[in-house]
Amino acid sequence: MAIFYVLLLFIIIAAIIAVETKNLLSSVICIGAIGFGGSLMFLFLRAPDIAITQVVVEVLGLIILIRATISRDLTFISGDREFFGMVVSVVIILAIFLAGMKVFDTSLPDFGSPIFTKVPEAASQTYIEQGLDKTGAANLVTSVILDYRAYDTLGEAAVLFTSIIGATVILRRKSRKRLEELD
Amino acid sequence: MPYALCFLLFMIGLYCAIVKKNMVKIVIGIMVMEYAVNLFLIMLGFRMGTSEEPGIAPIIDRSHIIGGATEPIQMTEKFLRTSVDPLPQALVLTAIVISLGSLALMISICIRTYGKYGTFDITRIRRLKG
Amino acid sequence: MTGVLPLFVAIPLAAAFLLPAFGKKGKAAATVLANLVTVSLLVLAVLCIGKSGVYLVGKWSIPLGINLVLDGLSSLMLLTISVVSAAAMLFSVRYMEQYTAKSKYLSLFLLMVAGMNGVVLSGDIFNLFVFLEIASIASYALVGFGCEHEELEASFKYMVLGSIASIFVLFGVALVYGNTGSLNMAYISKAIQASPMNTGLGFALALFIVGFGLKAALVPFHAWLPDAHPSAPAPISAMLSGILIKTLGIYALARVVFNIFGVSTQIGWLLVSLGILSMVAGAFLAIGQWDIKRLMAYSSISQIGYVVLGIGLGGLIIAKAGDNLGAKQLAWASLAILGGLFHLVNHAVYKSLLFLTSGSVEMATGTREMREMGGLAQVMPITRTTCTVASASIAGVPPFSGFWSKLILVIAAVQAQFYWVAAVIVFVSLCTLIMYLKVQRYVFLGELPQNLQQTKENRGSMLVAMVFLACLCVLMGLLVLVPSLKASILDPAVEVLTGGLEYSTRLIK
Amino acid sequence: MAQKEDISNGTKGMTVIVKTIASWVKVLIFLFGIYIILFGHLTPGGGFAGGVILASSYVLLMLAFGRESVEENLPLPLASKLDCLGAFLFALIAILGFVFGGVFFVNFLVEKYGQPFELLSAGTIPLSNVAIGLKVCASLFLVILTLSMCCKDFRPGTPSDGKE
Repeated sequence: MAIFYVLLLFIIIAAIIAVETKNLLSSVICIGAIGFGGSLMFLFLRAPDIAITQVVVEVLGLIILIRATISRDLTFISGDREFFGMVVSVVIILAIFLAGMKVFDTSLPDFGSPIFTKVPEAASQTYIEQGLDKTGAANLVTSVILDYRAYDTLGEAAVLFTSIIGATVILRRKSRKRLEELD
Repeated sequence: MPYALCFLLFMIGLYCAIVKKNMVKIVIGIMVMEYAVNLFLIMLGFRMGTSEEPGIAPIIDRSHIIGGATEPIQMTEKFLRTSVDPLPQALVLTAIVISLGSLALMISICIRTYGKYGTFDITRIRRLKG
Repeated sequence: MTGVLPLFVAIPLAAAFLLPAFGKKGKAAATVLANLVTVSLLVLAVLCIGKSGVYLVGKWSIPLGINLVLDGLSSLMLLTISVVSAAAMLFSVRYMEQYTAKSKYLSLFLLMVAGMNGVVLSGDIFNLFVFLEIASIASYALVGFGCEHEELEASFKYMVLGSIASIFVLFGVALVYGNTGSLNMAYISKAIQASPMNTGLGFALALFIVGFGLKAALVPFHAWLPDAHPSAPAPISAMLSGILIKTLGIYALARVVFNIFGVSTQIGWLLVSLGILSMVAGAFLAIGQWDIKRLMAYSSISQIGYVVLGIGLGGLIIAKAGDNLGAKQLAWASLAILGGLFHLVNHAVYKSLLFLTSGSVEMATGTREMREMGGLAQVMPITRTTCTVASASIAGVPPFSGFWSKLILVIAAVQAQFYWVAAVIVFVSLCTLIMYLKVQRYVFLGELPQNLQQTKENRGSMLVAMVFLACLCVLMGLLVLVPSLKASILDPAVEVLTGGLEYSTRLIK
Repeated sequence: MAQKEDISNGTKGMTVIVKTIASWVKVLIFLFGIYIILFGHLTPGGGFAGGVILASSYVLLMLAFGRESVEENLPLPLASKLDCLGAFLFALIAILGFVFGGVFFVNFLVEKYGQPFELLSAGTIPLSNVAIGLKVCASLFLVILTLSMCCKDFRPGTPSDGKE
């Protein structure tokens, strides 16, 4: 149990540094720390699939982010919004956070006893009981994403496809033809 | 309490995305929010178990089944008692892919904008009125 | 009949996956294929009118797998989406010749259509999120399609606010899952009815309202729309203003509020006040604009307000009556929701037509600044006529379609004794009339400036698309005037919303 | 600064030591990616994670040897076609489910072959994994390559561009 708190605190501290540091490159590196901390957290939360995916995605994401920042104008941008605006937004966000704390403490089931054990007709119970028999896959996460909820995965593939097409469209060299070429 | 810490992470990301003026910082804020939601989903499915029988990953090996080649396969009681919830893990896998995709698109928009304006500062990127 | 439901997603997705492989040489073939896809979706949507049913993807029974649900509201939205997308696709055949990478444009367009169809059909809340992301990401890329300064800036702004909205929705989904243990909308609704509403679900509802409100550009959350919609290419502006904000915003909000959580008095008041705020603020901001597309974008905010107002008013009446809901209150609520939904359809048609005409004007003159135009009525007669039809329609001039939906909203407000709401509706309608008179005056009437003497009317597919939508604008009034059309298209959609939580009992035996 | 430029442009590559090690490691990464994809239904991992690993082996090549040598291995148009192909294959599996099972995404092969815990089991799941792996690898490769090409092109033309 303690390990979760340690990791969560590590992630939160890394996030605060990533948000507040002036240097973009260190900020990006802190994002890497959050990602790897998160990946360790996933491992301890018994989600090895997610841990693997998180690590490799983190590597690629960092490369993409560093591509954006390296050898560019890294001079930090002078002070964020004026002081008053910053205080107001911090106060608003703290207020929402305190309201949210109450929500999380009262409504959700305790940490470590998932909801599907309490709801009699939850789908997850069926996945665990019959997943291997019905889909033949020993990895239940795979059986959920590629069989029970394969339609979601089609959507996911489409999202990736969309964003890649979008990125190549945004980064193309010449975007307009001259109007005279039309006729 | 771990849920609340997760929510704190979410709010840090939201703060960064709303208040900061650097385009890359805004993207970083959005990424932090995504991490927070992913972590939250996985936590929802976690089963602590007891110290003798801690929760296990939802991956079946041969010791978890009764029956086999001829009769229908059944899970052992122990597996049913300790396996964590596979559904949030599937959702998070999808969410991670989606966030990677939107990261790629966002960064390419940032790079292209940098090429046009020569800066990441959104207060200086203001051709549009209001 | 339910067998065709996956085709609404599968056809555009498969076509979109194939299109970028066509490359430069197959551009003509790609265009034809994309048009075939939108037209076939239109045919399918017409076939689905009045039908209802459930499709189990992968043969998994309801809480296990994902189900697609066709009911009155979905089929109304499907019809709207396919009409507007067919027209916008036809328009882009010629309009998009001025940009490069046309096959990628077509692919993104179809992905957006697939995403919207998926949102409308989905019966699973996480699946709704996934398809919402497809449609949004495609639209972020399409807004920045021109890659100029303004377009990139607008695209970035839109993408940041849109991503935050998506994450809010995802967080809401996570909270709902943590509280009910289910992702299927019907099961969530059943679980919420079984146990009293707790704070976690209330927080999730708040997240959903903010998230979908951001996607719908309701007034406190509207900052991105006036930049994003004008910056996109004209057919995309038409798609965004015409259907994207309605599908991802209004439809999803109505589904979640009415069918999953159940509408309460507070939520009803919240929707009504958001609606009125959007109507008034959008109208005031629009009047002062001189950029033709920016004016139309602000007017979209104002018109979205009408839709939310109608739906919220209906919900408010139902929630106020509570358990002793009489036939009279139900009739008022139905009328208000009918007005809202009919206005949604109307707005989809005439606002996309307005954006298409603005695109036609922009392509011919090379500017969007109204002060630099004038007298275009002489040189672009067809554009002028269609634009006048759409303007009259949006301003609520009888007998065009906008008049009927506003009339219904006013009648509903008066019947339910919200007299001030009726007054606001009439007032905003007058403001709308003023802003479109301004468009007519500065763009089409007056003197033709020297530098625009050579302007010619656009030809080909652009005109066909505009005339098609203009005919619809004239004929749309029939949807409420002819009882059989009303009974088959609009009434089932209204029943879905007034029925509220019966959604879950219909799906779970 | 000059050295930094070289790295970010990714044209010249790095030192001999890096190149030698990278040429060995890339094979291992590639094989590991393929393993992750093929055994996705038995062990942790799957099409998506495996696809990202395959893409990262290309990224390693790109960082070590420069962009041109990678483009010789996997040209951009080919990657773009592979991207479309992978996505389309996955959609095709859904459609085949419709053809053979009557419903989209039905696992029509599940009882045709294999026992649990064997490599060839679980019906369409391994096939879907392969399709997704192909798609993810090609598309991420594509986006990283495009981004690295554009790093050079989209610098502001003049120092005064956009600045006061």
